[in-house]
Amino acid sequence: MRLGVIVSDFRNMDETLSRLKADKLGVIFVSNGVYHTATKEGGKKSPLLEKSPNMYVLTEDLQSRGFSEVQIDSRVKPVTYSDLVDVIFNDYDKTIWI
Amino acid sequence: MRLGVIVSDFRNMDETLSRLKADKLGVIFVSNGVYHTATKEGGKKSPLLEKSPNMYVLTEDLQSRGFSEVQIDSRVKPVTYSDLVDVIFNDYDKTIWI
Amino acid sequence: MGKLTIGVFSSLVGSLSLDFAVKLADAAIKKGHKVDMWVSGNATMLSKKGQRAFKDYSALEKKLHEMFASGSFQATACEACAEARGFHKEDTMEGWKRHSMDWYLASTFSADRVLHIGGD
Amino acid sequence: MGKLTIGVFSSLVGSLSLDFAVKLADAAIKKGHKVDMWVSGNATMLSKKGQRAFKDYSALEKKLHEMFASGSFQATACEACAEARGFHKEDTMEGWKRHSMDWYLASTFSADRVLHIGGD
Amino acid sequence: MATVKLGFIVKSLPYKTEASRLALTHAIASQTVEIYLEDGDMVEPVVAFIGDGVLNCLKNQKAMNMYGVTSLEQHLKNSLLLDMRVLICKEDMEKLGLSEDALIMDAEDIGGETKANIAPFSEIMKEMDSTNHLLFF
Amino acid sequence: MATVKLGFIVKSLPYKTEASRLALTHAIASQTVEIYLEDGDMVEPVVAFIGDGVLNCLKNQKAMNMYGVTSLEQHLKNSLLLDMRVLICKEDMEKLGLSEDALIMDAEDIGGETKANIAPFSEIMKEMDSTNHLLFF
Repeated sequence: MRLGVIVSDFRNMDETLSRLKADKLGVIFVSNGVYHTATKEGGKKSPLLEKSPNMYVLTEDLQSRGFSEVQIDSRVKPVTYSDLVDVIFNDYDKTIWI
Repeated sequence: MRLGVIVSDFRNMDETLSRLKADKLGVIFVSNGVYHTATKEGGKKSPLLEKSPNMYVLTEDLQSRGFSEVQIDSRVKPVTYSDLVDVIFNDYDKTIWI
Repeated sequence: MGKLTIGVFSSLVGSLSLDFAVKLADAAIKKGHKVDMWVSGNATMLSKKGQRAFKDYSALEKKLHEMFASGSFQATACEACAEARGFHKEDTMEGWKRHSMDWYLASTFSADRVLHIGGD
Repeated sequence: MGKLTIGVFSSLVGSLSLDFAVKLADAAIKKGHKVDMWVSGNATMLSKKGQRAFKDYSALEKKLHEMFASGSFQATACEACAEARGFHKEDTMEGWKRHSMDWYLASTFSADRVLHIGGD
Repeated sequence: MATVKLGFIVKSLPYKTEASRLALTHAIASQTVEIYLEDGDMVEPVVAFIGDGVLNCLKNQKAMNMYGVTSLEQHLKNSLLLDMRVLICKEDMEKLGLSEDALIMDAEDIGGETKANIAPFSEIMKEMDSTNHLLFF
Repeated sequence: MATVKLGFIVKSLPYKTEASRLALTHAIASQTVEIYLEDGDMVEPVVAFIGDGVLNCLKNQKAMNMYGVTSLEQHLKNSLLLDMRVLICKEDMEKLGLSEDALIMDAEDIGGETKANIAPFSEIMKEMDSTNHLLFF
């Protein structure tokens, strides 16, 4: 299974995400999930950034919250809504929202 | 200040509650906050039960979720909605919902 | 006897936070207190008339009518919050008033206790 | 080109989760996909007609009309969830259908992708 | 003639939001979905409770007596009565100190024959793998 | 002649829910509350951002461009324009790695003269103590 996981919040996401196993796992940060890509807590980056080599962040949600693409972790790929449609249809078999 | 804190959920309550300082601090567990009084996690009782000597749990919410008064931590006093009105008016100057 | 102002903000129909607010208000009235209730944000749904009773939802309308009849209860919905959701004056349940947000602040001025129920 | 079914559940007017669903659906339609949208629980508020535009809320009605006009978009609200909130047939925004919950499951049957937006 | 399998994965606590209730009512709606489909086609739900979601399965929920709303207990029994496949995560039960005795494992009192299954997360993950679509609540 | 002081304490993140927006719009409504009160009586709001709530105060929020909704940045500037007392928790800023430069500290661009205050939690707690009523968002 190729599984895309949309992470929609800042807190309490790790427990669910960490347990999911897939042949290909993608993590898509949207809504308040975008804070994982652009903030550090106690000087450390979010542990969620270690969960997958395939990470995306929705630029509209990033910019709404005061961040620009230069501030995000370099492993995370900025995507628009239009890109996200392709990610959902082409790169993963199933996509879940947590 | 005598401060009553209504704890309305199971997760992410500790950070706010732990910082609050008051001459008299009360903790009132309602809604999904009642799980703090009646479940253990990894064999341990909720750390919130250590925050105050004045703790209450709303019996209606406890029973809705499948618990009875005999299952709760002995330091926590079961209260009805009617009791809670008295707690708010008589025992605390301010009451907050977190 | 005192006055309790309860503000319910983003709490939802289908959660039990609105039920909490209504039951607490009712218990306070029965003890002789006066209660003002303010609903704002998504909680303005509570003031919508014509809610059909289903077993998956608590039916709060009948209880609210009893509380209005007590003479010790006022309830007001945020007008802009309601309009934004398509609830107009004619959609408002009997007994409810609609005002701008300053009504809530004015109610706290003379309240002995305020319980603000925020959250989702 | 494929079919995407989006279910939006407890998301709220005033949050941006409904906006997410509508913007994603719009982007999919513009790429030539078909989109079915199902709103249930508190998300049925999206189907309420007469929502007034305020700057504190995104106005989604105009965008929805464009999407309906594309011929590639269907949107259906959970009938019982709407009735429980006092939204009746005559309160429904133009273009929306109302059905029981089996409509959502039927839509997933022929969908290439399903995105279920749960949460609060 | 095809069957589409949907995974309803419940990780939310009951009552504070409608999420877990809507998971079960929608899963139950699979019973009437044929009216929209061709003969022989069907939608098959499987329900799994994980994380804090296992607390939806506690016995003796008095939500009807206290608040006049159907309990999650009743919804879960209705699901079992319809022979739905229901999984409850073993590790999460253990983490929260819940024994099988404390949980709704069957709907015998209303005439149901199907039992809920306590399963390790790895088995739930396999079940998720086998679905056509996944819905997290 | 009396003043009732209300503490609006914001611990929620912006946008996912309306909580922080409603905190500021209600605090701003203190400007018109006199129509309900006797001459000389007033309601005085103080706003404090704590925990994740400090992220409401980030500059350059493009919510209007992206979603057509007023940003929390704009609401916060409007609050400062009205000379409202605004506190931002120092420890939480530091924890999240936010510098003063990254935050909305004034509303000079729209003619405001009042600045936001970065304050340790102990000072915010004292402020809470001094209020008549506390509202957590």
